[in-house]
Amino acid sequence: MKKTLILGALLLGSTLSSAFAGSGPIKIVLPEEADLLEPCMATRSNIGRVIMQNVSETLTELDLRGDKGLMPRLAEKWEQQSDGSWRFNLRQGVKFSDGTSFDAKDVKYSFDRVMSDKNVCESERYFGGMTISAEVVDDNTIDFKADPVQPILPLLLSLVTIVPEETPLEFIRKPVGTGPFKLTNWTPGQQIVLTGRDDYWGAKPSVTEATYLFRADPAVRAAMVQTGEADLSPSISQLDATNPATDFSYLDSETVYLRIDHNIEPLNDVRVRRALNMAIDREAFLGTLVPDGAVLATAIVPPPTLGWNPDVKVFPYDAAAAKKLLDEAKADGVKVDTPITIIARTANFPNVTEIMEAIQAQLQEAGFNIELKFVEVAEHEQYYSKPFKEGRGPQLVAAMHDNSKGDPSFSMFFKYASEGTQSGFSDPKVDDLIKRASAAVGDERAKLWSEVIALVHDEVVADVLLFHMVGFSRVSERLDYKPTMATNSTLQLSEIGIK
Amino acid sequence: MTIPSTETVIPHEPHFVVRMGRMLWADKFALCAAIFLVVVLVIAIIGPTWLGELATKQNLRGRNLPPFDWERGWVWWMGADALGRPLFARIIVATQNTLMVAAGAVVLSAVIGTVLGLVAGFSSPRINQVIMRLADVIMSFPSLLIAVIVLYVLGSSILNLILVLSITRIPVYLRTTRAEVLEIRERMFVQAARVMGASNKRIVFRHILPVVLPTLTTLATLDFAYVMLAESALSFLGIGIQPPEITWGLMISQGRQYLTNAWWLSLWPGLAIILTTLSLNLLSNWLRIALDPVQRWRLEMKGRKNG
Amino acid sequence: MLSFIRKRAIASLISLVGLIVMVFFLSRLTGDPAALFLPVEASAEMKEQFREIHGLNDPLMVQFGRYVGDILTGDLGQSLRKARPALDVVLEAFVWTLWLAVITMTLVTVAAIVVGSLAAFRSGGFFDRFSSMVSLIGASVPDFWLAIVAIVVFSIQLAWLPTSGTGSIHHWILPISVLFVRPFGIIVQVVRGSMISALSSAYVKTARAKGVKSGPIIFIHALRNAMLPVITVIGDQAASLLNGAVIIETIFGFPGVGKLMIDSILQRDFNVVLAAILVTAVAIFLMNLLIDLTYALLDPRIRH
Amino acid sequence: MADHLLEVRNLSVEFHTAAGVVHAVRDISYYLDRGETLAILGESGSGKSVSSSAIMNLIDMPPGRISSGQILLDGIDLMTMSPQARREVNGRRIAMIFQDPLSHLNPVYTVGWQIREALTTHGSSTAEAASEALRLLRRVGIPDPEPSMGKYPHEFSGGQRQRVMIAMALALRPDLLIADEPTTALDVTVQAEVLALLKELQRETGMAVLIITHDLGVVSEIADRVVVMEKGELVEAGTVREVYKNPRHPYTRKLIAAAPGKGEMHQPDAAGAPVLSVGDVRKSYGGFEALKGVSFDLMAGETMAIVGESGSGKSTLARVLLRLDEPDAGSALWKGRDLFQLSPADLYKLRRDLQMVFQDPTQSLNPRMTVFQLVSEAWVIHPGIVPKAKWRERVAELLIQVGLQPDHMPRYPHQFSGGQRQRIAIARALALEPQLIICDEAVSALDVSVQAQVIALLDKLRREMGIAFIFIAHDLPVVRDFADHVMVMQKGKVVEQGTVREIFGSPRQEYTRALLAAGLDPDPDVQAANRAARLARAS
Repeated sequence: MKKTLILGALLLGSTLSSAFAGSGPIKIVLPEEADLLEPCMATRSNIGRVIMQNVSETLTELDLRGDKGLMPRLAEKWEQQSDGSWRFNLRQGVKFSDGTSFDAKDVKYSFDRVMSDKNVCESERYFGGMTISAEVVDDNTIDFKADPVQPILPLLLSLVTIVPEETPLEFIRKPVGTGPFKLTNWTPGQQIVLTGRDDYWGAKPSVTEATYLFRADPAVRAAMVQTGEADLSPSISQLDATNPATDFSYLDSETVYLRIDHNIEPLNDVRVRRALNMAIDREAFLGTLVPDGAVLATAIVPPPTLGWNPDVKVFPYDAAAAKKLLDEAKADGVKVDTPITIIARTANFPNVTEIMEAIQAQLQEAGFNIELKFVEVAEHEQYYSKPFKEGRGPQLVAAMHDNSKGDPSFSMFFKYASEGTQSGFSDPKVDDLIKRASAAVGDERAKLWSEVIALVHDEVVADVLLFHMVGFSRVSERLDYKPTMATNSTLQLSEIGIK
Repeated sequence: MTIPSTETVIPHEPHFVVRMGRMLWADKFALCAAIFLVVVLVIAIIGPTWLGELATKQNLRGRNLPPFDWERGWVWWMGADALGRPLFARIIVATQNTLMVAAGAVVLSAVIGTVLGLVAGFSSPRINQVIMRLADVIMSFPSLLIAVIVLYVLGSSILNLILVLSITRIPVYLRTTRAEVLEIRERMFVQAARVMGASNKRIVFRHILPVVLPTLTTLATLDFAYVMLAESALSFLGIGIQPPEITWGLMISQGRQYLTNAWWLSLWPGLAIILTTLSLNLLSNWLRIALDPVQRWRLEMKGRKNG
Repeated sequence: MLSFIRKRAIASLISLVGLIVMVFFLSRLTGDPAALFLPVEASAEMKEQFREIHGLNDPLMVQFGRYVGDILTGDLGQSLRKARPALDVVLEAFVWTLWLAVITMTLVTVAAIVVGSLAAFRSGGFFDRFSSMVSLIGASVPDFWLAIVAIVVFSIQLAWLPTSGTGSIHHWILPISVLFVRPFGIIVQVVRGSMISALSSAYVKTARAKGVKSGPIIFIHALRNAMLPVITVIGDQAASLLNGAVIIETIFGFPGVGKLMIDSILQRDFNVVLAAILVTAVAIFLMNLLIDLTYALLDPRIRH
Repeated sequence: MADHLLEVRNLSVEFHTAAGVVHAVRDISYYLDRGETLAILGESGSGKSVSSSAIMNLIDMPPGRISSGQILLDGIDLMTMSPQARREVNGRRIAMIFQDPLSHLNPVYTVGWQIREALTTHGSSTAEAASEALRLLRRVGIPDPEPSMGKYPHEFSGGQRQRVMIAMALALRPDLLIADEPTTALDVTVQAEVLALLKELQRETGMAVLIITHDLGVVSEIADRVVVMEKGELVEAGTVREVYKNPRHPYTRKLIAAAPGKGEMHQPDAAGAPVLSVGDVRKSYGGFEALKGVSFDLMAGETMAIVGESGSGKSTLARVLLRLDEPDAGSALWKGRDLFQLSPADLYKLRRDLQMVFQDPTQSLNPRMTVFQLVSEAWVIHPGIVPKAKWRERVAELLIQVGLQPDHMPRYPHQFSGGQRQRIAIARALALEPQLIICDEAVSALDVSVQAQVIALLDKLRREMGIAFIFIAHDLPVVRDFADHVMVMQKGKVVEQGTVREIFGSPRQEYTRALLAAGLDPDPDVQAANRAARLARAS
């Protein structure tokens, strides 16, 4: 029975798709294979793109396609209680793919599993600096209590995937979830196959089966969609994105910047940091080394994020002014001639070597003494995160930060607070503002985040923000799909239509 | 069939350099190769000071300029790279690093490998065993892991890259040398030297090494190509030489992504590697004959006939 | 024969132990796997937890002792990232590599023998010069360049072959063709040299005096004698293929041990690295043994 | 016209070599009838093998070229035939055996296979070929022919290998057998057996035999007629007896005169104190005992000849005496000091006194060193013998002393002939002014006339410089004119020891007598008598 269904679907997909439009199997080619299919690791993109919302669902879901904000998924509605805790009313009649039904106990178990010290779930990191407990009220109701009070708890819960209570604490390789698809085949190194579920609670997606393939080379990925070996490649190279009929660019949530280490002379001088910012001709990169659609960054978070500040302006490119600032600093005894090292990660983002070489050249033009050093990922991490090495010279760490969660709190603390692991400075005013913003709600929250963004950019001149990057997807013409910012980390099969 | 050997007195032999020159003239392929390599060598020495500035001058508006634009200066004849830098100039500047890495790695591994091979072939079975097991370990040690370890612990630099590449090639020389030594040490002329009371050192360096050397030279020239490609592959995997340093291998791997829309980025450096290794091969074939007194006549005869 | 195998096995075992000790300790100099498993924003506690779970907080000697103990019971440990036994991960990948190596080397051997022999038979002739030029160039072309050009030409422009991946027999054609080039270039040269000396040997003269035809003289009389040095080089080339054709596997999405190795090295998945080295080392040992047996099979003088 | 089986007419062949074009043979003609044996006699470089290679179409072109002439087989010119037709002739009508059967048999196939191939190549069925091959092996006298079919060449002795070659050549009962130096590498006793076998088979099949040799003894033993070649030209032809008794060409006369074993034998001086006293030397390799207790004394300025066939241990003895191999037991007192007990440092000093000349100068001279470097190396190793400033002068002296020219100094060994190379090796040995020179088969690889010259040189050195010699040879006649004492060895043991007159005049041991009897005399009459005597003794 099942076999004939798949066979039928295959037929539909391959030969009769135009006649009987609507449903069928598809093939998706990704750059990197998932090493696990662990639901609590679904916030990592190589895992998330396969299982997030396809196999494993969350209570809430952030709409990155439209502007609906936070939408219900497994939770039907939620509200903040007077004591600051949050109550979630769960959807009823939902079944896991193993046949068990979904209830509040599963939610509690899923949350506790994330926080367990028997494993290292990635989503645990969003709950740092707070204690949260889940209490089952009844089968369909659950309360989350947080200390300190978490205004964005529903948003945070869009990052926690729900697994059945029977799931072991250790990492698993065969996820069971409530989503519209279930894992039917995983041949490591070759493919992962998700098959549509008949007993899914929601609308049935047009995609009946999705096969994931993995190719490291972007040119090969693009070629595969072109030759029909795959239907969708969510990340191809800008260079290969030459066919307007199939290739889409989308603002992804990645922000490229140079993290400045304020602790070391001459970078401890704000004039020097400002000069760095003014010496880079960001415009010149657009349409050359950086795709045309990229946006010059004024914050570490991309524009759709809460509190993004339109009043903060990009530093103007003015090499002469930069030089002047440097001279001023020099006159005050700042050792501006000290060689400054840019540390970048190989293959961190497209054209990283060329971009960094160009930045080096531009900074040198303005009178800086810049060295460039490329390192592999493990070494890069040592430069990027604390504790920093003793006895280091002045350094700029080129990095890319991803925040598609809609709220700056996922970035600001780490990058700018004194305690933040990637923060290159310590400023009590910034610390205080971040703390207040994290606790605030509504417009107040947006306003405070805007203040942080302005303060960090204009006064502290914390870092050299460069670009909000653009991603490219190649989508076969038989699909009806428009990639969005979310495509970077999730790829909901239910959003894909078949023509 | 024995070919009668001549007993007529050959006139006094000309000076070594003159002889080599004549023999080179006799083999036109080797001559071209030698000329090409001399040019490459000169370029390697003067390249960075001569064109260093031009090769790093960026022009984002003139990126991926196609080649064969004869209107512009000769440095632009090969086109421009992704940052608008002239490819011809970059290839010339990259010559120094490329040759330094390749020659450094080949020479280092050849010297260490040969010395160890001589020792292994000529000393007690126990030392021989130790050296051979060591060679086995290095052989099965993934070269990528060596690269990651060395570059991580010692930092990424040209010198360390030479180190990485040479470590992985040591066993090749070691094994070849040892095998040859084991065979040559039984030859009559080695026995004859021993009867005269020659020391082990003398036997190794005066009698065995010269016989092994042609084999090693051939191996080394082949390795030259191998090392250049390995360096390129490391760059491809992101653990080799990194910008702003340039080598031909790095240029190929950087140009790789433009293969479909700007093929010249990776073609020219690739051609440079192929021509260099081809020349080295031709020259080493010639050298093997020219340095062998028994074979030399082939070239000298040809020279006479041609001249 | 048996004592020979035993002697070889002991020597290899010594090398293997040395290898494991070196890899174990040296690889741990290269940084913290926790930092690579978790995103940069992860807290120090989470990293600590990761290390604790995988026993990376113990002193190195303790970790090593535990590893050795596990090996003796046949356990090569869990992958730090994949939540499954490292050996399973490696064996799965190794099968692909093995097939790739076996098929490629078979084709290379046959082709190199035919081309090299014919070049030697008329050495100095046009075919000889042409084939050595081609093989030399083949040996100097970067393989990743060749791979991408092959995809552009055969998959995209001509649409004859799939770009990458596994599945049908067509998927194997491009990777094997690209892998073919370099060993072919090297082995042709060796076959040619070895055949030239075999063809000028005394027994070939005897065969000609007996009235034997050219075909059997080349492929029956000379070839078998010329094979010994060729087999050695074939072994070397096969060994490097067994170590994994990293670049080819990466570009063609071939799930072999080379790609696994580089990924595990970059991600510091120590157990997988060690298991991969162990498996390939054993495979290479077996292959060398096979080569020695082939020697004996080809040349009766070596048999004792 | 077609009365001869084979007729070579005005054949000229040239080769392109280092020295330019060499006329390997120039305008030579000879013929051969059925049932007849013709010998081509010549030294190395005479071109004696070239015509047979031309007959068999074995000349590589280039570098070779047949510039003129005809080769008629039953009146048909082979050279006008297609390659295919010539291939058909090879093996079926004309077969060939070679000097060194080990390298001429394919090492990786069984002898049975190789004999069968000769048959199947020319159309026999596999089964026929198998039974015929077995019959042939049996006929040529290989012991246990059936298991031998499955053995490889390296598992046979030298004589047996030549028998296998003969079996293979005769497989198709050819009309003509060409034997190129068929017995040169063999021991004398084996040589006699192989030649006897060839004669027998010729009688059985009525084939013609063309034998190519440098050895007058072989000619007198087997041939009916002989042609003599020198430097590519045919200088004399006639029946064996005619040519031997009445040589017309000076070269033929020189050859005959050079044959060893006709001069005055030495009479050693009365015994003095031995300079070297060897006692009970033993040496074994693995399980094989190469020396089973050898003792002898050597007087100063005397020549001790050690004679034995392959496997007798004579070369091992030389190596052990020079400590190239360490002995298992025994002593060798050199002027009262035991060579076997010396420390490396003392041994180094003593090396000066004891030098060696090896069998094959091609291999014992480093091909990458010039004559000057080769000779003067001794003084690099032992500084103080000759001051560096005088090296050139002294090398020149030594070269003159051994009969070479001073302007040979910058040349490399391969530019010399075999005899000249051996002179270089002797000059090298003399450079250290030794008191004893061990010659290990130092003349056996040389042509007869050169052999005589080298022996004369050694004899001169002995007389003029008082150097003692240990002269190792497999051949008795060679040592007859040169040795004072002779020691005969067999299987690691000394069989007989005595003055040269004693050994040659009145050999006491059966083995010594057999060795002497197996030696071939250049005089056909003497040889005929010897053969008769041998046959009589055998029956």
